[in-house]
Amino acid sequence: MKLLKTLLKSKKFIIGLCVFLLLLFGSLIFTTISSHDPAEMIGFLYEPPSKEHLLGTDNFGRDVLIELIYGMKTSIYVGLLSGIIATFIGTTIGTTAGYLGKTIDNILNSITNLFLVIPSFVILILLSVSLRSRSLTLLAMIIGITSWPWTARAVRAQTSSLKTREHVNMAKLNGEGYVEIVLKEILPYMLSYIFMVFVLQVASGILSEAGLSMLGLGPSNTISLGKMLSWALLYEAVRTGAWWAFIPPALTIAIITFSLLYMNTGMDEVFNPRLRS
Amino acid sequence: MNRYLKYLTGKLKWYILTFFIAVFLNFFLPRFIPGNPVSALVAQMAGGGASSDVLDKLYNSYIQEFGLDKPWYTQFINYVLKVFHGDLGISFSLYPTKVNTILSHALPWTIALQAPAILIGWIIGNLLGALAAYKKGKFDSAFFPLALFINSIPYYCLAIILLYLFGVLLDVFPIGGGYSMQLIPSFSITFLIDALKHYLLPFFSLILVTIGGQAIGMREMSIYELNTDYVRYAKLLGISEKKITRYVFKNAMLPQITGLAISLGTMVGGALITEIVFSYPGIGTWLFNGIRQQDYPLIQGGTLVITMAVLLANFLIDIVYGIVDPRIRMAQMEE
Amino acid sequence: MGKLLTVKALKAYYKLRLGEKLRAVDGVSLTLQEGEVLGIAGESGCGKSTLASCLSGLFFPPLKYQKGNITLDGIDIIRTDKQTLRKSILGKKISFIPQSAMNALNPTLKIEDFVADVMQEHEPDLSREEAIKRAEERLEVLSLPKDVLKAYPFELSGGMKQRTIVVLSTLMNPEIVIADEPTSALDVSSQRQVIELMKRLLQMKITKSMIFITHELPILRHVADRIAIMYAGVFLEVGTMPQIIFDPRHPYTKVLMSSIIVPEKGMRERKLPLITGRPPDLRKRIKGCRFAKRCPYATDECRMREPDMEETDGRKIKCFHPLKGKEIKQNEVI
Amino acid sequence: MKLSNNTRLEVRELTKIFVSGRRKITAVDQVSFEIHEREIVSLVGQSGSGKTTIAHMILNLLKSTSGSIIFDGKDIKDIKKKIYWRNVQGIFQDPFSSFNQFFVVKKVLRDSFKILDKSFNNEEKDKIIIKALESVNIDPGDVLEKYPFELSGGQMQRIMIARIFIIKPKLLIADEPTSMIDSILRANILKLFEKLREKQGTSIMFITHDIGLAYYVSDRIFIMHRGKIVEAGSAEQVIMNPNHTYTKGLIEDVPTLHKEWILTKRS
Repeated sequence: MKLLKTLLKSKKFIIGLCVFLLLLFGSLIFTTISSHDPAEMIGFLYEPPSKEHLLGTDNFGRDVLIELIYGMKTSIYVGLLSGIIATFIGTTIGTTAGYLGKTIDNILNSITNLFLVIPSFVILILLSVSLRSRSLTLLAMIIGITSWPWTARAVRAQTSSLKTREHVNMAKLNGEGYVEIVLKEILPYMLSYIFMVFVLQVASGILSEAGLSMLGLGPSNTISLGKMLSWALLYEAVRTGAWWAFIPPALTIAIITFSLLYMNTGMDEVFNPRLRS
Repeated sequence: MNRYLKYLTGKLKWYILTFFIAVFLNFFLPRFIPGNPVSALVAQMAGGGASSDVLDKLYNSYIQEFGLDKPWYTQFINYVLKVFHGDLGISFSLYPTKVNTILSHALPWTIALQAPAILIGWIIGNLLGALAAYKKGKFDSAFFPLALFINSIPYYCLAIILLYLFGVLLDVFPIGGGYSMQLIPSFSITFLIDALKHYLLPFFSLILVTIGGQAIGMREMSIYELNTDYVRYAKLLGISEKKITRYVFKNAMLPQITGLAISLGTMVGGALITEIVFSYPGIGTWLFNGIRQQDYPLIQGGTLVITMAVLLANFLIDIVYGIVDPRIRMAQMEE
Repeated sequence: MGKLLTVKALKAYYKLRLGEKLRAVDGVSLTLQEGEVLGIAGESGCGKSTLASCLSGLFFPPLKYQKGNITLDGIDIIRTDKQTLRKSILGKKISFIPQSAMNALNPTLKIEDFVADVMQEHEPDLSREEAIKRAEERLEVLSLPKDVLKAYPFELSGGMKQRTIVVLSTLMNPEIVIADEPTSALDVSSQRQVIELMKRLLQMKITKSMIFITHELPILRHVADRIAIMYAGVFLEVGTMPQIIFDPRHPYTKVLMSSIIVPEKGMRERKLPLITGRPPDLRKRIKGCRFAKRCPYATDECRMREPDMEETDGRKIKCFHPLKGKEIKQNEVI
Repeated sequence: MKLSNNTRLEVRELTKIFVSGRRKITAVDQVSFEIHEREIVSLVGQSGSGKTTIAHMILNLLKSTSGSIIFDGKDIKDIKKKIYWRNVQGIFQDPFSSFNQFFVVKKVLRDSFKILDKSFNNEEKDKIIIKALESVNIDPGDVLEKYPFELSGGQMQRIMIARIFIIKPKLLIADEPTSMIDSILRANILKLFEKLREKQGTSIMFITHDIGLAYYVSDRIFIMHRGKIVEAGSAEQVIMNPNHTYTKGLIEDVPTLHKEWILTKRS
């Protein structure tokens, strides 16, 4: 509650949040009530924007605007799910390693460092290559599984400093166990930080999906913003000047990530007042 | 110095272990691919007209050639041995070209594209970031959101937009490739000018993103440093702004150096998609081709080169950073 | 003995996030004579450190100047332009020993490089070598090891670092040194060494006067000539060291003095004063005497009107009902 | 003061070695002492002397490397932690970080019932909490629904002592309990420790760097230096007639009101 109240003081956070929620709910509501099939070919190849098709058609003669809205939904879905997975894994590993210390810490820390050094995009490519069919959820899981190490490292550092706090000792003297202490005495102190990390993970999940899609490793049988870009490149939209096929998805990705980063900046200013000059 | 060496060998051991695990992943993951890439390859090579007898023979010879008939651990050992001899195998899709050959032709293009963009972008970005932190006020409040916006446009989106604006709409730059099709790579003036024309657009798309990211990082570090106790004490002793700025800049710079080393390390794999957008003949474009044609020697080779570059860069960071920052040097010695 | 430093009705506040003002220094006047050590004592949050940093005339944000004058050797510090202040006053006429010694030095700069920077700032013609040589001589005079110059800050122990800072701050022979809790992070033996070093600088006339800010009264007993007691942004009592330590008149000073616990004879039999409550919130306007709420002698008058600072017997007291009596009675409980 | 000679806690050759990488640091080195029933002792040392490590080992928050701690005749290794903590409790230096800042005082105090063997419903708990707060001179209505950051350091430390009035342990380890509290409020806190002993017969061990404080409150004092206890004895004897050179130097370094402190002739 206190957290929320302080956050609402930040203009940057509110602007970022509003833009993000607008895009999320806009696409959710549209895709539920509309009867359009985004894969339906309703016109010829690369028809320029017109009254019927506000953003024209793509290489298969599909309506770009409708694709864009569906693509936005999938991209945000992948981002949120991978963000949740990455944040969850990172926080669990980080708190366990940081709190328990010793051998368990050594093992978990080595694993984390390993994942930090081997570029996650490489693992992402190798994993995606190994899968013939890539559903959205599977893709989001893979992205989540490859992007937790930074979170784990930071959470571990914070946990090992928080666990020496006196209220943690107090909780021990009250007879509380490991899980209770982590949940009650340590996690609340990192909540703001974890939330910030989560927002960043969502943004990076969206970018990873788009990147993979452009490498030809995107989700199967689904429209995403990255796949729209990938089609536009493969089918010469750029060369033929069909700007409506790639500028809108590119800008949409940029706006989503910008809104998330702006939220993050706002939170950073609220939680780390030192940055306010 | 002895202890420093000890520290370094310790680090080295760790990197070697990491390398082995990376090789293992690299070898193993693509083997999960359902279906048999060789049959796809054979079908592709033979076209539609060959008899099943011919296809079978071709199939078996490929299986043997790539060693796919042996158990996986034998394949793995062979793979590791080959990797250590610098042999990354033979490409499926461009049979019988060696993966080494493909990648060694691609690598210079990637590095030539990335290294200058990272270095120059890093310098400009850091200067701008420090300036924003130092000037504050109007400059900062105009500069910061702009930098943040540029930084949050994914680099490949920016690439596409630039490509369209300057390549198609204004038609001042070529829209793809590293050089014109009709030219043969050489060190002639015509070729170099042509290559430069192809170079500028991808270069700008990369440098803009680097500037944005570095500037934000540097601004934050500088603001942090400007609020430290040592800056206040220096001010109280009458030290000039100029000197204090120098202190702050140096200390804020140290983490940025790591940033530079990391970007240089991830350089090989850092702009795969920019290359794809511009059909630039670097690692990214080849990896893209490999993925589309399920050419896994090529995919493995590409990802391995990327991983090795990152490991190497990280190791270099450990060495250099230990020398540059006295605090770290001390901490390392004590370990 | 002339007046070196005069502060008149100084007010400064911190600008808080929601536009609130925290009036940390709320009308302080003081004078510092040449050759004198003035102690400023008070508990955490009373504004004593803020007062110290005001004296530099720099007002680091979010601290803001509101009112009043600071005059040093006839120079109006607040209205002097920043360049002159920096070049000819800070570090040269008036110098500071900061509270957070642990972080007061640039971690990536060797002490000798900082020495050169400080001295060349005030004597542009000085070469680096000469500056370092002078610093070496200074260390020798004070019988401190010369090799600290070659060290990085993190290579020094806490006590050594603080002594180094004392030397750095006095390199230019400043007339006034302002020491803000210079020993509060140190153990007792380092504390004593730092304070002895500061005393020696005064005796050798390297520095002329000092303002010593601390919450530890037993230290002031040995260091200060005069003591000012600060509470909630103002001085409540100012007098000579013996007056304040052994014969306090303001009820707050009295409570403060009788709360002192030191390892000496009779201490175990002494009864300590039991008082509760906390100082007023400096974000709000305070009506009446600032100590009234906790003061056992407070009357309605105290709660309604703030007393003025009045001078009697060479001491100043801000109280309607000052206490009388000469010695601290051992068993007196307020 | 009636002192019984029954030993409450006995520490025998207690040692703690911290290992970090290849370096070994002996924080506590073969320390032995005992604390009697209803006794107040102080363990005095400078930072890094190992005094807090001892406190953590006695509180069973940290395992010793060797040696033993015997409580009421039983090695604490053989006592269930929950049962041990019913009998041995702690108060720490920083009242601000002793509280979980996300919970109100009522919740913090209710949590302390977890260690007791009897179960209480919230109503019963609150009755006991109110009584405990009154024992430490705090108006319950003032604090129960408040968050730690709305309270002063002195209030919080008194609430921590109220927690001890609830648990009623036989031994209390107080690690620098007044070092972050304004000196004019210190007496309040010290008075409460005295009350704990009078009312509940609690033995108290102060861990402190403040020699004056140790002298003022303790029956006996142990002086610690580099992991070892260099001098032990009654407060009067250790402080007024120290034997060990380290103790002598330490006491000399503390400024008092009536003895000259600065040796200006030293050069």
